[in-house]
Amino acid sequence: MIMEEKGKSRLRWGGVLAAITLWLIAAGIGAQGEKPADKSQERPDVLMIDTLKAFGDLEKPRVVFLHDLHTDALEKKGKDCSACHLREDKSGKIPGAENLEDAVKGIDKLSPKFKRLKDTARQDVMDVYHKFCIECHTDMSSAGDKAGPVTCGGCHQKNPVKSSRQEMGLDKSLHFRHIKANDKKCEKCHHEYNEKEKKLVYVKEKEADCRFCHKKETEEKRISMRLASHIACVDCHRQILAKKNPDEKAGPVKCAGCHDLIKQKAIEKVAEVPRLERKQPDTVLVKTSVTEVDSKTYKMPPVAYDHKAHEGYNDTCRVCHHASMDACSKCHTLSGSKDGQFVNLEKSMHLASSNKACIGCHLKKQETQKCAGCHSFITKTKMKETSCKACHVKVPGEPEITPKTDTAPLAKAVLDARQAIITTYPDEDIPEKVVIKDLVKQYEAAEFPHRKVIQTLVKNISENKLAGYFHTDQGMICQGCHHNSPISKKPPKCANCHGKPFDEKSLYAPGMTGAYHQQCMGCHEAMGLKKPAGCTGCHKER
Amino acid sequence: MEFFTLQDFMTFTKGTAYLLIIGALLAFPAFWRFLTERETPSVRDDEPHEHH
Amino acid sequence: MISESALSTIKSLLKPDKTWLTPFNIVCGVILVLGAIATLLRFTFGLSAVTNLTDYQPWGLWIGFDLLCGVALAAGGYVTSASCYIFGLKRYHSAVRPAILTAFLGYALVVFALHYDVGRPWRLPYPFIVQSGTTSVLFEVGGCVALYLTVLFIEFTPPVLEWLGLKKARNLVVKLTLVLTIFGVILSTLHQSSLGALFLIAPSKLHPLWYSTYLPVYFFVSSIIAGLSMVMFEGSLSHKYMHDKMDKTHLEESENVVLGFGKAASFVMAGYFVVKVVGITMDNNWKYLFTGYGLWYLVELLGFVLTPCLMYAVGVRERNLNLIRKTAGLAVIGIVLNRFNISLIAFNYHLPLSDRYFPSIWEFVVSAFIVVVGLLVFRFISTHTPILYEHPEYKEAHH
Amino acid sequence: MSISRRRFLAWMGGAGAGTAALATGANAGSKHFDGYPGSFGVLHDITHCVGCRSCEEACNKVNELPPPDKPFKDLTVLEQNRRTTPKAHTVVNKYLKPGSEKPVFRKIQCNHCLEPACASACFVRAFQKNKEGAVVYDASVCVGCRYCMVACPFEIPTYEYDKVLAPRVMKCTMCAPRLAEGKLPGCVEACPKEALTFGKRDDLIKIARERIRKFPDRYINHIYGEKEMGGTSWLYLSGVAFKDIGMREDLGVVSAPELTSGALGSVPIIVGLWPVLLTGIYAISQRKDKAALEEKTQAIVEAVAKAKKDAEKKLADALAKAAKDKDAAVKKALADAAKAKKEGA
Repeated sequence: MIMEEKGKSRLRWGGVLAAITLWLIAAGIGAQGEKPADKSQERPDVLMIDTLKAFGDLEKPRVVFLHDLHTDALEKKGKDCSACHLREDKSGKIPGAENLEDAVKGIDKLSPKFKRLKDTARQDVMDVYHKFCIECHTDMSSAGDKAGPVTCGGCHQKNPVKSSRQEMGLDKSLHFRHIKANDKKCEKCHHEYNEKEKKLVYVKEKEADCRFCHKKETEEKRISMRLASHIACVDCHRQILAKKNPDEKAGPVKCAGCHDLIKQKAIEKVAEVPRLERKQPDTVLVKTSVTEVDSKTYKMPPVAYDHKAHEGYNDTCRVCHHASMDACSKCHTLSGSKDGQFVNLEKSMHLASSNKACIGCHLKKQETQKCAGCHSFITKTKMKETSCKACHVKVPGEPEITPKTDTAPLAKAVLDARQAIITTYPDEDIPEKVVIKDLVKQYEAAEFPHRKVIQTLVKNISENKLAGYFHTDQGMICQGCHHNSPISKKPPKCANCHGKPFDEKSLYAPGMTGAYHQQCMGCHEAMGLKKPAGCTGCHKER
Repeated sequence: MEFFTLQDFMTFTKGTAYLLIIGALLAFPAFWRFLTERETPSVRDDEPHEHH
Repeated sequence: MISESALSTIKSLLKPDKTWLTPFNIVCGVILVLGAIATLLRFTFGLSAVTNLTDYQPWGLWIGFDLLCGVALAAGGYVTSASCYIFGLKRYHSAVRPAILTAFLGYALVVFALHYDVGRPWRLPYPFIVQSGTTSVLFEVGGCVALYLTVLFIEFTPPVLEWLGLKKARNLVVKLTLVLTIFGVILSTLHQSSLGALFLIAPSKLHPLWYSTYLPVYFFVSSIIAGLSMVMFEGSLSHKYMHDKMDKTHLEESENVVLGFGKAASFVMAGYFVVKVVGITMDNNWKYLFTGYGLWYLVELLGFVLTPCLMYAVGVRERNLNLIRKTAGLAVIGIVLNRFNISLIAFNYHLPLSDRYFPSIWEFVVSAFIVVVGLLVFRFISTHTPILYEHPEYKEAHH
Repeated sequence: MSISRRRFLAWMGGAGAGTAALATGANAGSKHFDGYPGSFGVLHDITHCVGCRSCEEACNKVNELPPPDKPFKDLTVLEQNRRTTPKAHTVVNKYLKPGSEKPVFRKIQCNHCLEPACASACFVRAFQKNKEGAVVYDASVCVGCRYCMVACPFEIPTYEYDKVLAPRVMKCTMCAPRLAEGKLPGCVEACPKEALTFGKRDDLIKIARERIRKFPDRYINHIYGEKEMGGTSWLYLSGVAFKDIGMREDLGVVSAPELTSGALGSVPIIVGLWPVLLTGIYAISQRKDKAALEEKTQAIVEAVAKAKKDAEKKLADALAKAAKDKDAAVKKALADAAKAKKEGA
């Protein structure tokens, strides 16, 4: 009896031990943490159906809907958009698109919503989706075609498909192509809301960027940018397609057409984009709105700004005009205003951290390889006094400026007078070679092709107008390496500041060797130079 | 005695504390004896006895 | 492990003919031989020859099992003697001696095992004779263990002295019982908790679910559980298989012991469970419960704390000694599991699996070796000296 | 402060003697220490490091460590992720941030904490933070418990597991011996790009701040080691998040000694109060026993007394009865006598 008792208990112990070992393994696995999510395929046409959010929390996971997949499937069945999108009747007219209606007869614009015009109530919307989706899916499958799911879990699930959707917008070239296609009928797209007449009207030469009004999310009286663009663009493209006119090119109607990276890149570019015709100024004298102060009290001469040139440099107006087409000083007043988020005029022009500010944008330009070699060593937090003069140039004759003064010609005068030439000292004044003997213990002395380097640097930026304005001084280019000392033909030797490393008297200056290596290697890296590589690239073996 | 690191400070204080408590450990039994030795040897107890 | 080998003790002792070739003796023999080899390797080729220890995992099975578990499971000594001599529960008296003996052997073996793990074992007394790092928790653990081992030794002498028939010495020691017991409880409180405090210094390495500022408390309280459970567990074993060695009182009392200790263990476990949950709450670690480690933590907390707690309770209500004894086994495993989690499994949780540690076969061998040595010594002493029975000349002689 | 106190309270509260909390908890906290004034350190500007391994070579040379398996010129070793070993006090690792093809190199070695965890953990004081700022190790007392390795949050100390007689803990010494001679640490001296800046820790922090100020977009705005684990003598500047180059950002700012001070602080309290508590309990339990004993004796006495009383009562009754019978008999006798007299006359 005891024997079997013992046998039992041994079994139990065995069991317990086995269990423990299992758990140990389990824990080991647990220790591994999260595995990297497997790279699932990405698509540009991923839509999230979570319409019900408008009526409160979702009960089930939102549905991932692949739009192009459906469009293509329906196409094969000879169906078009109207299979899912209802015709808008006059009552539910889409702002800004009325005149599209008449543009092409017989084609009405369609509601962007699925099988309905309005989101009336939670239950209704839900029913719409459930009824029509499932109906269609069942029909398809009964017809023996590949069809979508018909069960709750089939649609309402965490879908691995990731969205590769790219933001879309009109760059200069594409915008121009639309101008051409619509032979300058700007009103086809551009409009603004007239408070008095409570309707959308078109005002010539007041066209602005869609995004100024159409924000990320729909606000009352303003549909979101996304909605607006899809109604306007896609509908128009559809209607042109419908005309089946061979010599009339139509834009994309499928998601991928606009939002797929590759397709985006493939969009045909116009080489020479003529300037926009919107009566925008060629030149501007950037100054405080004269109502605030008059020209006598200006601390700095106002800046002559080449508006026309900058139109060329940038792809859209909103690079600078980020909120409206008005003059900067309208919101960015001298002391700052709420409309300008209290960024005052001075900041709005000089803020190094903002690409919308002159300096912020110009500093970004310094990061291009040609400039980075020198500029990656120059702090961006503090400007040289000399650089102010590059923009703040006295108007010839310093005329008094009143609210009535037409300042554009003044600006033009300044700009014409200013010239961007990059100069440096004549070759004979530039030492051809510099021999660096600091590591002669280990290596041969290093020969630094001093003149050649300078010539290359100068050549690199000779075409660069912006650089031109800031490198007018002959000695300026030298400052790239001969930093922290005033410009001069004979700058002090490196050794004057850089001696033994870790000198408490000059905390912030690295030692000689460190300084050389940081400067040379840092510059070469910033300029993406592959050679010379390795120690012996510069220092010959002994 | 000046300390520059908490580490040194604690080495010192804990060290002293250890010496202290060793002393205390030895002292306690002795004190307990002192406290109770006048009581009748029959029971080592914490309260005076009423004799009967 | 203990239970395994204990069961085989049983087997061997059941054999009617006392031949030396009992399975138990064979198993022991094998382990002893292997252990001897391991010892040789360890002290001729160094730790790297026998252990899988790395620079990431400097403490392996020998610390996790031999030290942490060894000390915890030897807590029976102070728990029993305290309940008998301090709390005046005389009816547990018969349980004291076996408990003391196990404790003494336990600690002796812990120190023995340390000689394997430590790089230069001959320097073990350095902290107390050469240079003291008083800011180290380990210093305190070392001190207490050393002292407590001495205390246990003295506490354990009476049966030996009785066996040797040295009345005077024996009576003198018995006089000291109370003082020794109090010392024992103090020292145990300190080092049982400090074993937990050892890990306070590595919050970045121990998984948040196990790391807590309460670690010392957890270790102390769980040591009480371990002590009670161990006494019941091995009590039941020796009760079954060394029956012949036990006298009337011992047999009569053992039932009380099991019921009483079972009750105590159940309630202490309830408290332990509560403070564990409090720990999670204080550090707001709920979110971790749903990770791999979280589940593992729940296994420990629910499977090896809450479950035995309730099983004990049921056992006590229904006076079901068998259930209580089984539960004791479960509780003991629970303690071992907890110590393993803290020192091996949840330690270095942040490292990739490739850098994690798993003991080498030799490490297991040495641990088993030490357990077997303990068993044999226990068997020898308990069969030859009045541990399980009272020496005829000293009946009713405790203070 | 609050941390150590909370830890302490937690522990004492559990142990059941929260009373003395403030007294001892304060030990670690209320005192503040800034480390040795003017102690040295090294600033590692990770943006400057090019992974040339010159530092590794120099370290190997000045510490007379065994030659590496692959020569220091061989940069392929950078491909796998390495850590310090008994043969290498310092290693340079290469990190490729997903997305960018520009590798980042980071040097690993002892950070020489201001409050070293290893020193706090060592029970023979084999580790010491010296006034130059180096955390130095004395093998002549080391027992080899390896608690220092458990304690080190940066996983720096390594152990000579293969040595039998005199295994040592191995780690960077910040070239303390060289510093004593007025030389630079080997790695710093060897770094061609001055990615390692040696100097007074306070100055290094100034330098680091200045670099961040001048090049806000080159550096992330954090000096690693200024506060981590109570501060370290080695400091780091980086252009990418430190966690992306294998440096833990979750170490916290509490120094190692503070982590254990609470628990250690409660030791004397327990030794002071447990004897009182336990003896108290003992005494009470004794008293209970005695009380029980007294009750028993009392009961016996009463029982005896009662028995005696009953006995006496019985006796008395018996005597009374006997007396009655007697005079009844006398009367009768007299009556008879009288009767007999009448008949005779």
